[in-house]
Amino acid sequence: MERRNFIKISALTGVAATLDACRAPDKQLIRFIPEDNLIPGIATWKPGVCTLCSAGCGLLVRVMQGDAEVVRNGQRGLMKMGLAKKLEGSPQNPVNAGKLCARGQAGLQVLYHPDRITHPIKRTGARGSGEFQEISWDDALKEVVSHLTALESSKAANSLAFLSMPLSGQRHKLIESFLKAYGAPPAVWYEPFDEAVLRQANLLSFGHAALPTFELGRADYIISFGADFLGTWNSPVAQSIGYGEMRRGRPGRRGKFVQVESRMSQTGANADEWIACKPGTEGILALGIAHVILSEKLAPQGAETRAGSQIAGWSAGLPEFTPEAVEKQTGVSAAVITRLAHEITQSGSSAAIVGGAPLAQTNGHFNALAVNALESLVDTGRDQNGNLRPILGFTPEPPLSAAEEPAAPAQASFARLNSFAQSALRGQAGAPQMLMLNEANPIFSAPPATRIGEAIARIPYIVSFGGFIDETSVQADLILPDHAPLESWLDSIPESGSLRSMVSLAPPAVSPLHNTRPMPDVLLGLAQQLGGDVAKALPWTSFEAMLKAALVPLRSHGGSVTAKTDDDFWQSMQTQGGWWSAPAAAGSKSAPATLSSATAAKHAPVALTAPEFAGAAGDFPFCFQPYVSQSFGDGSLAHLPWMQELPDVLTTAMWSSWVEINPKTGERLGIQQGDLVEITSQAGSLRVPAVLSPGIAPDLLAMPVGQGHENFGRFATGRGANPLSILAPVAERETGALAWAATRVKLTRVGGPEQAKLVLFAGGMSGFPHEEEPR
Amino acid sequence: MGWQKWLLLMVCAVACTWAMVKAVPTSHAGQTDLSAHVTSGVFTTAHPTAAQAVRDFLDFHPEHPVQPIAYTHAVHLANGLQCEFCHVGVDQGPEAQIPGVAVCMTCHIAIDTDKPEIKKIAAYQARGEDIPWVRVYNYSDSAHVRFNHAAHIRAGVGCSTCHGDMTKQTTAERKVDLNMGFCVNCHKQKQVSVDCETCHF
Amino acid sequence: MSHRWGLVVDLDRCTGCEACVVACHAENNVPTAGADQAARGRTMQWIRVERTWEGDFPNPKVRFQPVLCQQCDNAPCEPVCPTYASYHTPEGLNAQVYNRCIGTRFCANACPYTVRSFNFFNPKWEMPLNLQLNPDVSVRSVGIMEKCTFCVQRIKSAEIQAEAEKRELKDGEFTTACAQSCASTALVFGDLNDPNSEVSRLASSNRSTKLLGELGTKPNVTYLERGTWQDAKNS
Amino acid sequence: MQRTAEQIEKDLLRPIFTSSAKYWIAVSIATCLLLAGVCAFGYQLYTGIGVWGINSPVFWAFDITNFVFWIGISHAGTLISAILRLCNATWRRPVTRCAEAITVFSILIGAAVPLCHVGRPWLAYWMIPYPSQRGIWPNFRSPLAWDFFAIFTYLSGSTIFLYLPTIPDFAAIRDASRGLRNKIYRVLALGWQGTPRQWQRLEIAMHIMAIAIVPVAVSVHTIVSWDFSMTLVPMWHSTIFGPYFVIGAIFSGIAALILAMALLRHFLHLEEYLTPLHFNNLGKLLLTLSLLWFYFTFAERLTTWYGNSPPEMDVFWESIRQHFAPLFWIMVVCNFVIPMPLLAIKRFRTITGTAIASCTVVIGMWIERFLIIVPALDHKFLAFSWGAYRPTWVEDTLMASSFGMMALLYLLFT
Repeated sequence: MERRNFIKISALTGVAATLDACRAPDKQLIRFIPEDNLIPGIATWKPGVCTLCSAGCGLLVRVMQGDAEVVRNGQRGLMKMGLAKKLEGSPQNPVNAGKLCARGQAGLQVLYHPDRITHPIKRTGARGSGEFQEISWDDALKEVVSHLTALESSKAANSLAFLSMPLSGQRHKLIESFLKAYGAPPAVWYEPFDEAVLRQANLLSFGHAALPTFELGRADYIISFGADFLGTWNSPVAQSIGYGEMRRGRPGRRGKFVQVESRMSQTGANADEWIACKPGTEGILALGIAHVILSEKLAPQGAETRAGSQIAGWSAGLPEFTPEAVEKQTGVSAAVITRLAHEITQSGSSAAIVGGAPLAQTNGHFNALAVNALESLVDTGRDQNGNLRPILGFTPEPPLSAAEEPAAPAQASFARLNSFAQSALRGQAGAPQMLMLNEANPIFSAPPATRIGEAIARIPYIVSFGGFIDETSVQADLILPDHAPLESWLDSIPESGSLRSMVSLAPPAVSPLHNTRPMPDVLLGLAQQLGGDVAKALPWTSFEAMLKAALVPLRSHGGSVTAKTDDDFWQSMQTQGGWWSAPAAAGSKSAPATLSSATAAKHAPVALTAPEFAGAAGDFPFCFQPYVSQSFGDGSLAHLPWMQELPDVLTTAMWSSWVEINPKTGERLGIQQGDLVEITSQAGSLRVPAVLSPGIAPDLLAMPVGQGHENFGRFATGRGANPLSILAPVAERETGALAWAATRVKLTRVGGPEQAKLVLFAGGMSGFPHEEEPR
Repeated sequence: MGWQKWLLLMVCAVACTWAMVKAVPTSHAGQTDLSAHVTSGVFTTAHPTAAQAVRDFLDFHPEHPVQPIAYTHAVHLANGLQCEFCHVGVDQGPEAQIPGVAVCMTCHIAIDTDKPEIKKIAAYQARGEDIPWVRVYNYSDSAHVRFNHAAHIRAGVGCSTCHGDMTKQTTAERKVDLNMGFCVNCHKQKQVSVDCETCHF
Repeated sequence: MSHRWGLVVDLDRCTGCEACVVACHAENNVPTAGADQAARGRTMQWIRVERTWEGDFPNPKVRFQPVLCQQCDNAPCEPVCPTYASYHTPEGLNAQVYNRCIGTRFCANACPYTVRSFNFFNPKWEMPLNLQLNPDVSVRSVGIMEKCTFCVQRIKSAEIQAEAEKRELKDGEFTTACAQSCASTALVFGDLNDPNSEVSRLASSNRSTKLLGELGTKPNVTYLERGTWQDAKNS
Repeated sequence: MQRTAEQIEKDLLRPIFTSSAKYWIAVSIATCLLLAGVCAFGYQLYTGIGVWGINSPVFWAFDITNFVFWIGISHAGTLISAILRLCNATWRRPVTRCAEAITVFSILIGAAVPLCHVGRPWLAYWMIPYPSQRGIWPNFRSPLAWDFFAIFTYLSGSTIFLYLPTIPDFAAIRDASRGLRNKIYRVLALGWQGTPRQWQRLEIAMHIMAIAIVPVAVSVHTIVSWDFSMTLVPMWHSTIFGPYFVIGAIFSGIAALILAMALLRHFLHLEEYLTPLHFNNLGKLLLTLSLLWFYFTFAERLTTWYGNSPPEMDVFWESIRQHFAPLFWIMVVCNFVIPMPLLAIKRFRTITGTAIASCTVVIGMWIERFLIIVPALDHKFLAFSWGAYRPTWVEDTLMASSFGMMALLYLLFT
């Protein structure tokens, strides 16, 4: 009898054990009353604005009802709410016309990222230790206000610094006017790859301190000098749309596309003809082509263009740029130069584009002006009526009452950052006492030689608005997490991509998941609490009110939105995702005048300038060229798993960083695919796997930017290396922009694939053992 | 006579398995419920417990789960309410809304406010909470079924075909065993597609 | 009229931007494998952009080619599946019925294009990343083979919509996620049975080829070969 | 000298009633291996088949290799004993029993492997055609479905084939034993009395089975080969796979048989019953098959090389020159270079000689299966998606345990 009981019991326990092994802690969450009444299973499409790069594409956000874990008045719970499920391009939007790039679509993961800061936090540990504790919004704001008032009362209002990624539209205006009213110096807008050089050059050449808009769809011949216009440069989606048209959009007409660069980019890979030229000599090549055109009188239109007048010896036909002379400097054969000149002028409408590495040389300004001059010479396409209608145009400013951009281009962000760092390091009167930080990450993306990290560490009090902990925001004393873009009011004024003047606008697509608050509202709130001039300058109670006040005046300018009343206008502008003017007709602001007008230049013509590099060619035999990553942009998207697992289209590498080496170079130095190599410059050194690529010059090393984060969420931290960390702080001569392609390095093999751990998509399994992931 | 001992052991084991599988309250509630699949902040398709897996494999569902509010379909339908009044969207799209506090209170702000169950609902609303209904009808995720209510209603399939006669039910009961055979038979009778990808994708 | 869904890939337009890859991940709940699994060759991509180098510096040539399930009319993956998890639908799709799949992986071996992805583990989404999951598409679990479905959920909802409005489907009324995101319009999706559809027009171009056509798999995906500047006139 | 029936009986039944320490050690080792395998499988079941080294594009590797290998081994018994029986080779008698046992057991293992290898083993029963509310049947166009039927038929067939001739022996044990054991053997003996009529019936039954089992055996491995040759995969898509696999199967089968016999002979001291004659004859068989195997391998490679279609040549060079070259040449050595002299030269065709030869052949044949599967998969048509394969401990364990299982079953059988 006892035995049987024993058996029963043992059986019971055994079965129980096997069955309820690995039981998960079942969480008992309360349910909140839904804030929106959506119909389950039916998708609603809401407008949005993509903020992941400066192009400012319009979005359609697919919103469906789902159960989300949210925080409402301090309590966690489940709520049926509209959830963004997919990002598509907005079909009406003139820039991206219903299309969206890979990075843009990954914006979804910014919203749902597991490492988002979900509530205000206050530093508890040492600076940069990453030890924070939760703090209520009220206390947090009180703290900020007290610091601000303290500064004011101690007559040190000018020692408030604001460091932010470049913003467009009303956010920009809000911050600037906040600082102005408070009495602080203007904000430090920082991005590692800014276009100051190009804007400066365009101002001189064409009278527009802005990025160009190319109507590639109409082009028969495109010659691009280093511009990755299909991948990362300027407005990639708009340009890709045009490129498709140029290729196969017009039956019987297929444009030719020539790419001039020293490392084959994704764009270059699509070129009909890819021309390798020595780094920094692109401008010389451009003038070489111009020389042939001028001397052989190939151009229908006179050479007396405004852009041309920026180049010394232009009117004389650029005597010193004979193909032979140019061949010596650029390494491109004279025959090719002559042929290009003929091809360009023979085809209907041609365009010359410059961007990327050529502008990031010490002579970037010269390169830009040179290519602009060539552009103005060859871009002589005509429309059906035979009127001159160039491919190049400029997006007119939207007719907003306030906040016109200054005609002169803003100072190069690198220069701004430098002076900011210097003043902080000098630490005398006027040195920043308090820093407001918004999504800029200079500690990661500025060359260490700028000592920006040190400078920021010197600042007594730092408030950060960013939604993520990164290398810079981890230094903050207080973090007031911003909403994710899809949770906030968005507006943007695209600088290029369409020839219509535009303002993109979108209300929040989803209600907030976490206990965060939008940065603009926080600033406005602070303004109210500070009172005085600040409150007067920013009278609005919410960012929405501010947007409305700023944008409703557009109603009088016609354009895409027509409405009886201001409120109707405001509503339909939201539903449409913005306002844009009627299509620009030929002869309007963007039309040929800018190209051909021979108005005298304010600026002395530039003569041939050769690039200079940091580091002697003897000790550092290779030019080092970081490039904007197709997946990570300037590195600010490295925390998104979709982007990490997106194979780089040329090397098929993912979840890692790499350096591209010409196979011959590899052979010479005994470096195999996937080996670990060390790259050393004057400024420092890093270790990274090698990828042998036929698309790069033997004397050049190229490396994508974006990996090598030390503190940027679970997916990016401790992965790969950061090429910006070994850049010498070289500046472009004219504009002071960061010459990120002007560093020389040396290369040595330090290990095999086992150490390098390069993950390639092509070829399946990598040839090295991997530690098992706990699952 | 040792073999009897072993037989007994076997019987016990089987019985226990069965008991466990039946006993453990199901937290399995369709694709959108987080608690179904959450293990330590990671959403995965793995079953949280072995019991869950067995239950899923044997396709067990609780016939009559206990609901937070002792709602009676019978009474409401008798009073002339239509299904889609509360279950919004059932005739427009794939899913049917499970009504929240707001829907109840549209009427019960005035009607039967003194009844205990109504008081409960009012209390929920006062706390800013919604009623944590337990889902009754659903396909297990491993069925990979995509069902569209609206299309079936348009085809003239009555609610009761799949949900039983609600006029005789208090809180919803799983009257009909919605296995694949059930669907396929109906599709065959009505001569509509029985292609797998009509429902499975 | 029954449909025959097809896709045209214009290699002359494709820029290798991989927007289609991310679009597919977002639309179809395709999980990310993570670095370790990726290194083991277990990334899941229903559409991938293949890149081939020809020639050396200074004249390297690169060719981008998006490769997805070719939805063959004569599919090698179908007859080998012992449970009918992989079979041919009346609309000419190679369906993959997840709940019927027992994971023999025979179809993936038989597929000459290697476009089938297998769930070696239960997929994971670090919360709240799971909120991005598309409710119209099942989330596949361990041991299941999956692949491009031509966004069948979009096809179905469009068909149901058209049925509700008692009308025929219009060309371009809906498209696949990859085609929708493709900025240079390299991907065009549509009904090959409709002679006036954009996709039929393109598929009949003189540049059109099939991937591994010599195997006789009769793909419903057509590739338009890259042209050159010279031959532009006669395209 | 003549041995009396009693003595023979005593000798042969000895192991059944008395078991040596060695025996138990062997059993325990085998059991451990088996258990290890079970644990490994449990782990795989719990975490997912990703704990294997398989990946995209190499979706099959050790699993199917083992499957083909064991099904191959299974051709030892039935075929041999059946053929030998049909052509009345008198020396065969002692051999048959071992052979048939090997057959049954290795089929069991071979059948178990595919069940473990699927992604969702708990649904493997969908391979069985049975009426369900779903109204779906297996896909009868799929070679895997054919496999299922072929193997099932072969299993049941060879079980009967093994069982029939054992009936008299069961009877013998029944009469010699008591207690529970007696009960069991009474059931198994089907009331055998040894009357002439029973003997005659048995003989007829055996003949029918012998004739029936040969085509089945041949078909089984032909069908297994169709798993590969029915696809488009380069180097799989081959017409000679049918006979190639059958030959390979018999080849490895006989090798396994010789090994088993050698071991039995050594451990159970059956020197008088398993004489050098048996090994000599089986050795000759093995020799023939080794030659045949070489011919087929050569022919297969030759046709590929001559056909010279690019995708096939990729695999071709991959397997004989590049990544898999070492394995390939080991295989050739094991299956041909070593066995040849050992078996061809009469002086070497001793028990040890044949045993060694069989040993290498068994190894070689396992490698052959591996080389058929993996190189083809990781060099499929599109070079972009080429891959590589490395087994994990789980796969190693499972393979080891399959051998463990074989050993265990065989030990328990003796």
